[in-house]
Amino acid sequence: MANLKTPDKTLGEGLREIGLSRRGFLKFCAATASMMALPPNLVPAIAAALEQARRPSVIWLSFQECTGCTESLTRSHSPSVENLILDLVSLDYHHTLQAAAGEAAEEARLQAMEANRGQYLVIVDGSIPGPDANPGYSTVAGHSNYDILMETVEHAAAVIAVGTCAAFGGLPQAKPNPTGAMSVMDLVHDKPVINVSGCPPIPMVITGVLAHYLTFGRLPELDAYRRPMAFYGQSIHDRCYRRPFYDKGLFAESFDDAGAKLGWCLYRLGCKGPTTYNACATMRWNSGTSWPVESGHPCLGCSEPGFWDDAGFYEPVSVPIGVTSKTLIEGAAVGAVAGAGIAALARKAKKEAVANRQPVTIDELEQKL
Amino acid sequence: MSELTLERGLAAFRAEIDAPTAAFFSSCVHCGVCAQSCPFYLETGDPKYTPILKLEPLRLIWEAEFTLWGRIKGLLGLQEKVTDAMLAEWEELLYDSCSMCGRCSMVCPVGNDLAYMIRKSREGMVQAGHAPEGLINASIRAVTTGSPMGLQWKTLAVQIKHVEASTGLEVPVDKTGAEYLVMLSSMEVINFPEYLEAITKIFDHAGVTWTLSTQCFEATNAGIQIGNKDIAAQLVERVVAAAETLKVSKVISPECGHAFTAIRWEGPNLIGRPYPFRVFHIVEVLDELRATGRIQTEGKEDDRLSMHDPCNLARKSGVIQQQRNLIDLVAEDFVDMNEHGRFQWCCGAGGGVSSNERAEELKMAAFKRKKAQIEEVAPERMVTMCATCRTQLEEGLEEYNMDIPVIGLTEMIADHLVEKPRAAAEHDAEA
Amino acid sequence: MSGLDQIPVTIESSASCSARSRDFGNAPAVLNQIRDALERLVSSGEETCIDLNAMPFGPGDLERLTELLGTGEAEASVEALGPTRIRETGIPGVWLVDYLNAEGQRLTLHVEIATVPQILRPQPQDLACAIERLDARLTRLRDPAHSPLSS
Amino acid sequence: MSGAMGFLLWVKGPMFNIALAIFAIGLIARLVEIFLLGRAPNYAEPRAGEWGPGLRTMLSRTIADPGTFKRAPFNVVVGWVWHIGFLIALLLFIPHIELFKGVLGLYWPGLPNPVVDLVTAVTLITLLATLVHRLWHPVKRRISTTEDYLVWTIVFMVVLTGYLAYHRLVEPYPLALGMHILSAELMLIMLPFTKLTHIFTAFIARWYNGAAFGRKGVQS
Repeated sequence: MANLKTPDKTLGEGLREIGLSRRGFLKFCAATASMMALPPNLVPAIAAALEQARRPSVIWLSFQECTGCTESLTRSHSPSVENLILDLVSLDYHHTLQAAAGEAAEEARLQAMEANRGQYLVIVDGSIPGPDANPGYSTVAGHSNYDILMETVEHAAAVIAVGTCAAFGGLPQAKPNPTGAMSVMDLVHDKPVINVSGCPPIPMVITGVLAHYLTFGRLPELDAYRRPMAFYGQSIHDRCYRRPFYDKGLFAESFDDAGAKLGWCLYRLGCKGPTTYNACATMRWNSGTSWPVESGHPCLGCSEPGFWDDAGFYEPVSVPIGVTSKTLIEGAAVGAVAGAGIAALARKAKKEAVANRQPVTIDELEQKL
Repeated sequence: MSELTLERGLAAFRAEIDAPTAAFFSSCVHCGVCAQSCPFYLETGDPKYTPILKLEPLRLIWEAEFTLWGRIKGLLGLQEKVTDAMLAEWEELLYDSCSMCGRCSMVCPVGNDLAYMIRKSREGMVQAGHAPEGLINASIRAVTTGSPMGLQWKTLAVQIKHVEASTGLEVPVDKTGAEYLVMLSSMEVINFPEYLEAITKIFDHAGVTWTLSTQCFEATNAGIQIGNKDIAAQLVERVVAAAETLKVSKVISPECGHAFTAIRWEGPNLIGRPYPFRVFHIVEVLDELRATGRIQTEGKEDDRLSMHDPCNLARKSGVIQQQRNLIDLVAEDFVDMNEHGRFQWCCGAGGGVSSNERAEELKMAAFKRKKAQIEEVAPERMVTMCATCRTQLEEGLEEYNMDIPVIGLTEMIADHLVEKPRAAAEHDAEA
Repeated sequence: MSGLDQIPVTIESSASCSARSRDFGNAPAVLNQIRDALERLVSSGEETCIDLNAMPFGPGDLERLTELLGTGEAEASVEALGPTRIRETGIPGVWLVDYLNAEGQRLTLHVEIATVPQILRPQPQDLACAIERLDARLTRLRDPAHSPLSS
Repeated sequence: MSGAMGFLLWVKGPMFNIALAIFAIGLIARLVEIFLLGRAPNYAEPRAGEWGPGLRTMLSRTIADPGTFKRAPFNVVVGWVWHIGFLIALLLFIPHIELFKGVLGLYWPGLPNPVVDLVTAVTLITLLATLVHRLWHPVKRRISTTEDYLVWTIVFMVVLTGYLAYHRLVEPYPLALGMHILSAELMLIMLPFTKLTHIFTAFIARWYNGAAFGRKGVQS
């Protein structure tokens, strides 16, 4: 982390320098394409682009978070490629990983910002107590998260919000949101913000986004929640290998019934796959070993806004939130009172009509002839 | 001097709304199936005769005053109001084009009893001064003279003399303690005097004690047809008073549909108390006599006969099998219409339509449905048991040049009585 | 601690463990994709590469696919950034290319429909300096001062 | 939070509660309005009881008499098909059963999704047919009010959005599902104040009809 200036060497030159053969480079590109969820026929284009790419400076800010996102990234199990990607960025500031501490650490951040003004990337994990919240809920070196964020992003090229907390507020923002937590995109409006949501995000997705930036020098195509389409373009449900069981109407109804053992759809056990957009079904976890649904557990929907405040992890998608028959009963009670009121009015009017009724007489009828 | 006003009309509509009415209006989905059961719509093809549409004034009052949403709409000024002009427009729909046959009540998929609500709507119409002239006149005559046609006892007395002369039997009048008080309809007395002769013979044959009452002989009720409780109750009270005076235990309603509805079903509610006697239609009484073997007949009609069920008797009172039992006794070739009994079609004249002169054209249009039914089974003669239906059938068949005579069921039975087994029958009865 | 052994434990037979010998029906779809690619290869020489990592496979699907493809005659290995194992399938022109890292973990798995997989061919840039490199060796051969051979 | 997921959480949460409350208030108010009106005492001697015929009519009116079937076959057949289709989709689709289970605690077996899917498609087609019929048939056109078209629209929207959501024809899915739930909520809100009340009151109406006729000795 000594060299804070972005080197002038291209990525291709750098890789060649560390002794990577052209076949090795090709393999690296194939793995990168896979990681970016791009089709293999783009490998030559990726190779050409990576050949010319330059190493960016990255500042990683951690706010109200659990370090799960960093853990996810650093404990990923195909280190050679992802490490290569990480080695190819200049990670100039990261609380958990940097050797420097105290004022030296903050100095490193300011230096990196100064040296790469307008070009560095900011990665944020964790949500931020908003400008109106008590800043004391989360500070670094006596500065509020909000101030640090705003100061750091001011001259950034782009901001990548890693993890659901940074992307959407996540767990800290769950009701009743005591810290007034906000997401990065709630606060940063004048810089490109990319959300890499998930609790945590799939490590390959984090590096995939970096690789994309590295490869093409620009941000990937984003969805309505500013998530890269390549990873968040399709729902878990649409890519789930258990989907055919949903279509046939075959559901596990408890975690140990015959349906569960046969690998049937987990919709009824609360799977949020239908409303969740992420790449788990294809990228999988733990080096492609498995993913929640494959292990027999419903998707929690961790990459979606408000996932913590949805009806409950084991409530199916169709179940309303916080609604019980109590609402019905209370409504019915009010209705009974209202109905009785209307009926009383009507009965009173009816009674009056009967009491004041004038019998029809022959004379009256005759007048009408 | 008091007069009939919109306010009185609205109050009367209001007073008529009850739980069934509210349930019915809550349920209507505007499917239009009721139109498919209404001869007035089917034979004119004019959608304004759709039964549910005829109830719009009553529905508006229900919505405005009896529902939460209507109250909210009222506060927002969105609720449509019933006006005098509207009622004037609806007069034709509620009277001229509705015989209250109740067929729509039988087919409505959500179960709305539309005829029930037509009856209620007419209460409001009368109070608002929107009843047809023909029915007003009939009501005035009924109240003032005792008969909607202005008929008086002296006319009936002449008939009685004729009957006694031709049968050699006594027609009992004002006989206290007789079993049955026989009521008549003016139309029978004028158009179908055969009826009186027929029951005289049958009751003599069966050994039934009966009587007419000089105090009241008229069973029809113009108040029911125009739709006014006050007049209807007055007329019912006369029947009840006559029955109580003569201490009879049973009252016989004549061959007239609405008269039966009036004294059998509405009467006790109009006067607000149960009767001290029971009420039967003549057909019910005859079938009872048949069942107990008190009527012995001989010979059978051999021409092809079919039958018209009066709406008030069949669909609206459940007398359906009795007339078939009786006709089987005296007819060899009886054929029922395709839709009969509770699903029969109205002749078009009921519900006051026949007393409403200006509805003549609609009445004859509605008859076409009956005509089509008759043509389907092609009988040589028609049998019925309601003077209004019978008149309508005769007029209608003549209008369309169909040579199909119409006869009353009671007369037909009387024609086939065994001449001399009277002593034996009496003996049996006593045994 | 003694409470632990009170928890009832049942061991279920492997038959009820469903992940084995069962697939979720994704293999045939990929086979059809391979067939289309083969047709293109035969008619126009166009090569295709399919990333099996991007397939929403369920447990057993991949095994079923490789089983259906079978094993061919050729096998190769490339040592660069960890091993890459190349295997011809029972269908000529259809190759399985398994990219592994130094620890033997899979980076990605491709099906290549080509006469020879991309990674086995010398790279154009390498080919460009091949003569140069060979010339250097020839020079060395003529100049005994530079033996022994090494690259 | 905004966007499709925010919308979905809103319709699943606060909006659902609002809709359910309005539905409960309106429906109970309507039922109380009806029953508190009561009926006048009936002094006429009955031929038969009211309960038996009333209960029978509650069921028997579901099937049209042969004459009506002949005269209005479209009404009868299309009405039947779409009502049954709607009920199957509402009550036997597994996600809906989960909803009932979540709110009422009651549940029952469902049908396989492809069956419900087919039924839904048929329901959509028949609903369109009812609209065409309403616009075309002179009686229906004459008696139709704004409310009829409004109710048709909401019912159609409920089925259509459900169909679109199931087939994931609208992206993102939370938006599709949210629109479906919102349509259903609007229907729930409108139910007690429009002719949709017949879902409940038709059975009351049928009972009164059956009772009135039954008392007079006729099974209506």
